[in-house]
Amino acid sequence: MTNTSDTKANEAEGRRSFLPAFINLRDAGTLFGLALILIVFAVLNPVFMTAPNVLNILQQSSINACIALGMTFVIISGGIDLSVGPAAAISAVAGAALMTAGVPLPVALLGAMGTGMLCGLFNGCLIAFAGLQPFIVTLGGLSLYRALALIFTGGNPIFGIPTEFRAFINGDLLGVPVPVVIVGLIALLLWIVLNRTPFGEYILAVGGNQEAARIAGVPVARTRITVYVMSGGLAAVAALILMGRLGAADPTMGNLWELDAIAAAAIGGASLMGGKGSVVGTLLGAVILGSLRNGLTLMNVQAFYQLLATGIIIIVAMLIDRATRGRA
Amino acid sequence: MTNTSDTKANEAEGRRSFLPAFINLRDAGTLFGLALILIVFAVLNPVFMTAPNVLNILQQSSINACIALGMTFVIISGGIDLSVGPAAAISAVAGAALMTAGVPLPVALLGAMGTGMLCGLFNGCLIAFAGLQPFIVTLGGLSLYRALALIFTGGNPIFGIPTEFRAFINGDLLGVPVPVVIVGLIALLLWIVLNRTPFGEYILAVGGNQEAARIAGVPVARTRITVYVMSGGLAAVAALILMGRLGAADPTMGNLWELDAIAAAAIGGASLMGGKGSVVGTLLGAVILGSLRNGLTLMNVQAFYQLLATGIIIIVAMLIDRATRGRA
Amino acid sequence: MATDINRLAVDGISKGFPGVKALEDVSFQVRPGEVHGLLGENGAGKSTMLNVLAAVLKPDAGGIRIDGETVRPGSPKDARAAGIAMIHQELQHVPGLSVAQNIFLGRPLKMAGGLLVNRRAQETRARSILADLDPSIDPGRPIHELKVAQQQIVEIARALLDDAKIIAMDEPTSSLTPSEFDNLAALIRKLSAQGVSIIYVSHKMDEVFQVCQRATILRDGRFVATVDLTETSEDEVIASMVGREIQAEQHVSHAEAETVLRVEGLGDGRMIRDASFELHKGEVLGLAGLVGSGRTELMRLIAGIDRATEGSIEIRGSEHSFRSPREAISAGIGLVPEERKKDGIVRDRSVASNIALPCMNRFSSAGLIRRAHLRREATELMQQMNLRPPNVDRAIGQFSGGNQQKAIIGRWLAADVDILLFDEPTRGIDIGAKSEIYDLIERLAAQGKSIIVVSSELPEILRLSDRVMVMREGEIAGVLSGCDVDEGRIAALAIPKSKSRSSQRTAEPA
Amino acid sequence: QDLPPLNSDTEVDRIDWSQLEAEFGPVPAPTEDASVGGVSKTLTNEYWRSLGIGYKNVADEYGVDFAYQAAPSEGDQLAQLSIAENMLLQGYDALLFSPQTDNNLQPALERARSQDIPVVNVNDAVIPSVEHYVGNVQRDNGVRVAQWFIENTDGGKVAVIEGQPGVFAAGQRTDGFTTTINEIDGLEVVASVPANWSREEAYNAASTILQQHPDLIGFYANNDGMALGVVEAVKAADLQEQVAVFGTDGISDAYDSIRAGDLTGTVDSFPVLTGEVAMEVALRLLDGQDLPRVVATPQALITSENIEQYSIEDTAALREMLLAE
Ligand SMILES: Nc1ncnc2c1ncn2[C@@H]1O[C@H](COP(=O)(O)OP(=O)(O)OP(=O)(O)O)[C@@H](O)[C@H]1O
Ligand SMILES: Nc1ncnc2c1ncn2[C@@H]1O[C@H](COP(=O)(O)OP(=O)(O)OP(=O)(O)O)[C@@H](O)[C@H]1O
Ligand SMILES: O[C@@H]1[C@H](O)[C@H](O)CO[C@H]1O
Ligand SMILES: [Mg+2]
Ligand SMILES: [Mg+2]
Repeated sequence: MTNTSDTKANEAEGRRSFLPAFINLRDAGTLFGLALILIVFAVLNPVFMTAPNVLNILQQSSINACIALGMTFVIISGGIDLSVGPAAAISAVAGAALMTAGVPLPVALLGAMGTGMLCGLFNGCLIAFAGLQPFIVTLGGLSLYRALALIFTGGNPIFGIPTEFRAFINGDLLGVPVPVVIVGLIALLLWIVLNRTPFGEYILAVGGNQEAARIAGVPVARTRITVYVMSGGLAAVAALILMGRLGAADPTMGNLWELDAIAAAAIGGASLMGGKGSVVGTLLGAVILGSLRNGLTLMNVQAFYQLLATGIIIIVAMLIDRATRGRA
Repeated sequence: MTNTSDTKANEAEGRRSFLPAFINLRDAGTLFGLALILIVFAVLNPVFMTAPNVLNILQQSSINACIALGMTFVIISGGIDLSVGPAAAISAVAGAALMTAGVPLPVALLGAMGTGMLCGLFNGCLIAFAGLQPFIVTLGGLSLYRALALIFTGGNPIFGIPTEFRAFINGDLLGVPVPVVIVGLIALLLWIVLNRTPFGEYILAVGGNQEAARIAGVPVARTRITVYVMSGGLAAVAALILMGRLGAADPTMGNLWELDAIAAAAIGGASLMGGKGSVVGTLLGAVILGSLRNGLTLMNVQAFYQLLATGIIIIVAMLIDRATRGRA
Repeated sequence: MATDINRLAVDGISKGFPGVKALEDVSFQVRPGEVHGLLGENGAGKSTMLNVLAAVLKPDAGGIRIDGETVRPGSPKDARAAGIAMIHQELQHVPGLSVAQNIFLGRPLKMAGGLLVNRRAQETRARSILADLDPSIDPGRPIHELKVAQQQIVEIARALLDDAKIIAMDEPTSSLTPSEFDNLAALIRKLSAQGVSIIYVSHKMDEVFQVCQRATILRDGRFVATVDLTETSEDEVIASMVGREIQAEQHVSHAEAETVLRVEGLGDGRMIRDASFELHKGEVLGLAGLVGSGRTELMRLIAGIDRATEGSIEIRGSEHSFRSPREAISAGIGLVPEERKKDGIVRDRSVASNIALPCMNRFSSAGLIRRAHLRREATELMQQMNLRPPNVDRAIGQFSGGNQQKAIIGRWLAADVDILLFDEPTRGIDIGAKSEIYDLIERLAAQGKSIIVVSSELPEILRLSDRVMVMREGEIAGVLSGCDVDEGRIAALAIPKSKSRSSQRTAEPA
Repeated sequence: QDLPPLNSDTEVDRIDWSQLEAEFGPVPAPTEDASVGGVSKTLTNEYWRSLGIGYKNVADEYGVDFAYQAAPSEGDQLAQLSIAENMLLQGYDALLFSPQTDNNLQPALERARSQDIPVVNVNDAVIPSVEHYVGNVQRDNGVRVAQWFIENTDGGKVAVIEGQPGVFAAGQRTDGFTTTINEIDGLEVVASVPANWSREEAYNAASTILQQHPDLIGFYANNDGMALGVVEAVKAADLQEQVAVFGTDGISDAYDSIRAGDLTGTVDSFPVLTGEVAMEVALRLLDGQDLPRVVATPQALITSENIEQYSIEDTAALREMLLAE
């Protein structure tokens, strides 16, 4: 909204001319921000840029990236999903309950996914059919799903996640941790969905101009609902990954995930006004936040100063990004 | 944006026909939601509707109301302020430090207010001048101000708030607790600002259509900055009230305040798309949340079920509200 | 019932909005292959009618038949499936998407078993549809980069996509130039020859008479008559639209010698280069040029909306360099923007609030807005301008486009600025209101205001202007005054001399 | 009335829980309609639920009307204050507070005082002006783990996973551990980072610390939930043989983990027993007994060596064993 039209034009020019198809100028700005952070930490700490630590960062960022990808779709459609953390928790709890009840693993995984998607469906229906504001619906969901997870477990984590599942999640593929591979594949799929499928266009259209989309015959309600279902499903995926890594499904899982996810999406260029956002950008945003946390821990920055650095770097990353996009 | 034009028309008609000037149809919906909650609890629990408990509810709602009023202005202008809690904390800490340093009370109060407003100014400038997204700027502020408060105090609360200040805040005026009176007066003032001053029109215009407002000569940057300064200032007021009540300034003060405040504003009819919101509605929203918490505690509902009820009631309140505004 | 030769029959449609009866029991018929005008003043209910046909709105009563069959489309998509396509008055596109994506929005061409969008096919198809209308539009370009006129053409292209039986066009030419209209007219004839019926809404009578065979006239939501245009005169049609006579006034000059605005070497580093001219007290300066010649950009520079990179603006002898519209306003300059919805109105606020925005101080004392005073003054102002419905407390977004425009003009009258810049002031405005606005402009000039009118309608320029300035490719190609002002000379200045952009100023005509 | 600000760890006017009966006799029977309310930090952590079970055990035993409430989440300070105030309105005879911060329940405390309702601050954050405190020595949690490292290792690098910044218990535990470790040559705290009581954050922080210090020999986590996250990180890095992991609280999952040979140890502060003691203190106060300001509750470092000894479901038996020590 605040963009001058020339910025937009520049962006579009850039998009067509000198950058590969899957990355646009906006993403290049984010990439630049990431590069800067990486360089700073690499200079300050020798361990930071070693291969194992880079994999470590990717692995640590993978959960936030997974959630943030769902968030990106919701944000592009003009909504927001504050309930991702509790949706993850309740999915984890459902999945773990099934697993420990001896249900075959694939069924348990589907059960977890289904639970997350059901949360999303509930959000989506209230938003699309009852016409409630996404922020407030998912704020309600934030309490609701958390409460259900806590009530179901009595507040206790569920242990006893099958070892084969844990081994799978903690394994790697050609040296790349499985969670990173999973989220990478999801991101690829979502990139195609957003940029190459009718549904992707519908999302952009609904977020960009809902009325125009409706008039053009875009199934607005279905589109809006679907993004929340996706977000819920991705929350479940994140929950399963985390469950595999921690060996427990904790009903308190996912506290404040929504903020991290929104931050990753926003750093990656999603506009909370809707109609704008990028899969690549969001991934970069998640990695920026992950690197930040990792770097500060490596340097053993004291708790209060870690908080300080986080705040400063979020703002500085946005400023750099703004500057590289060439606005005075 | 999601509104059909019919609804808007209804609203506008209603506003002028059968309701007093300071309450519009949207607010009547919120009022109805509140009434329903009050009736349910009054039936279920004899203590609920007693005078002391009603004052208790108002007192408990006053801090959230104070924050939510600032949030309402920010939201109407098309923004959001996630940093209110830490802004309150740092204001409290500054105020308390001045008070315990023996500075005259009014100066200390001004110092606290100034600190909060400075936080708002920082947010506002980054948003209005650097063109960053409000969500991400204030998310940065959330970490930043909290860190500063923690660093300044070393993480310890500051005790030794002057007794005359504490006595004032804990006193009452004709039986009404002073915090309620203060927030009531502020609300009155803000109602006038929103509905009767040029600045109020500017906020509504900027939130409604920023570019059109700019072309019509509205000082857009100044308006946008001012709402954040107001929000910071009101966070400081809330901090001072709480400080008076607690007798200490805690650097961890204000945790999660932003969510409660946004919930109150949204229940009260503010649209996170900007351009819409109401002072009366927000007050009612804060009281709805306060009554809810109070009623559930009185009925000795266990924490997990309280969470459940909170989630359900937020959504139900919005549904009722939607229904009373006459949409299918 | 006699044999139904009608393609479309509209039977007793009524549609009310709170406080307004937008349509009351309207019936008319359209024949196969007919181009049928739908005429009426602003707020007469034309758009509402078309929106009902396209199922964007649900009627309160009445129904429609296509080829004798009753149809009840539940959504725009249903309506399109039933054979009704619509071009909307307000441009309805999605900013981030390309031209082709917008054209195919809601019904993409697919590939890979329906999973993926076939962008290439969409762009090819879009290009072939656009070829008839404006081949310069690149279907791959993001739509928000296009000029309004081009966006409108995209809107038209969208309606042509499916083989509709009926195409409802709501002011399709409101931002098109005459030559673009010619393209459209040719296309309409082609479609009508193929048996497609077209419902054509426009305030431009010459166009209506050129393309339509018959026309239905609405007034205040009621059916007035369906007339055969070959047997009716323009004046008769207008009279039944308006319900009164409209006499064409002649231009009277009120220009004085005093120079109010002097623009010297103004440029923005992109589009506008070295613009220099003067505007006198009480003068109406017409600004003509082709679409994209930079007229809007120049006005935006003067109004402080965009920043100038070079040159100076002098008002009554003192130099200004505006950093915001606000500064320009306090120097006495007001702009009525071209894109009303985007740059003009705050849609959820009342007409009164929209009027008061630039001059809040005038309507407040001791820091408080004097609502009663504001309402009174706004009502008075809007009565003069014949706002319909005459309720300044209604949200401006609920008014018809023409009435919104009146409110925006009213804004600058209330602000009492000395210099008024009108960018396409009568776009989408009915004949009655148009003459009201012309009168108004003349009255303002008589009061000593200085006025620039940007318009793509030459008759409008000729009707209003003391002098005419013509822009070409971002430069001022020349200024015509007195008896030099005629269509031929303006056109000669406006049309670029060669394909390659000449950077040197073309010589003034003799 | 004007009490000096309380530091529960150092207050001299204290008594060990084991001495209560000897000094003040058996718990006096409360009146028929006595009622006590408990306001806890959160119920999302087993620790606080266990505390409530302890309250309830004693309340049931003496026929006391009892309600236990908690804020919806740890850190929702105002919600906790509202709950405390609302409980006051309901007319409970005594209140057991586990405040989220040192001061967020201050107004409720003051109102209770004005109504002569005894308030016992149970564990964790300490209201400076509170008259009665029941709980363990927070700092001691960290000290005990530090001592284990001093006694059982030949020195090396250790790291701390902290709770939420600014929370009393987190600060005290960290300080106790770090100070004790740093007094010893050869042992060094090389990293101390916050993980906000979150298992996931603890996992991530621990993995990162292990990148930086592959030769680390131990972690101390400020609570058990985080410690269990650290354990997984250590396992994932395949450093179980080398790295010892300790938690705090003694929740059942920690016990299970110790038995499974994953977690090295935890400092159990016997939450159920603590709750029982706190409720007994409340009943004594209702009876008008003049108790010392601080009643210290037990804590013990649990490792695989002594775990069976402490794995006692029945608190009566646990009491007996602890008293016997
Ligand atoms: N969504 C709406 N809500 C309320 N009133 C409306 C709405 N849309 C149209 N109206 C009212 O219905 C009447 C008819 O409007 P409509 O837009 O159909 O007029 P129009 O003939 O198309 O005018 P114009 O020539 O200015 O486009 C007007 O009085 C208008 O104010
Ligand atoms: N065919 C075109 N394709 C792309 N951009 C164009 C085209 N024509 C014009 N433009 C751009 O439009 C801008 C100039 O338009 P401007 O609005 O000033 O013209 P105008 O004379 O006011 O036209 P209008 O009558 O449509 O308002 C320039 O930035 C120019 O680059
Ligand atoms: O002190 C408590 C407990 O020890 C718990 O483990 C986490 O929350 C802290 O506040
Ligand atoms: Mg119309
Ligand atoms: Mg123009």
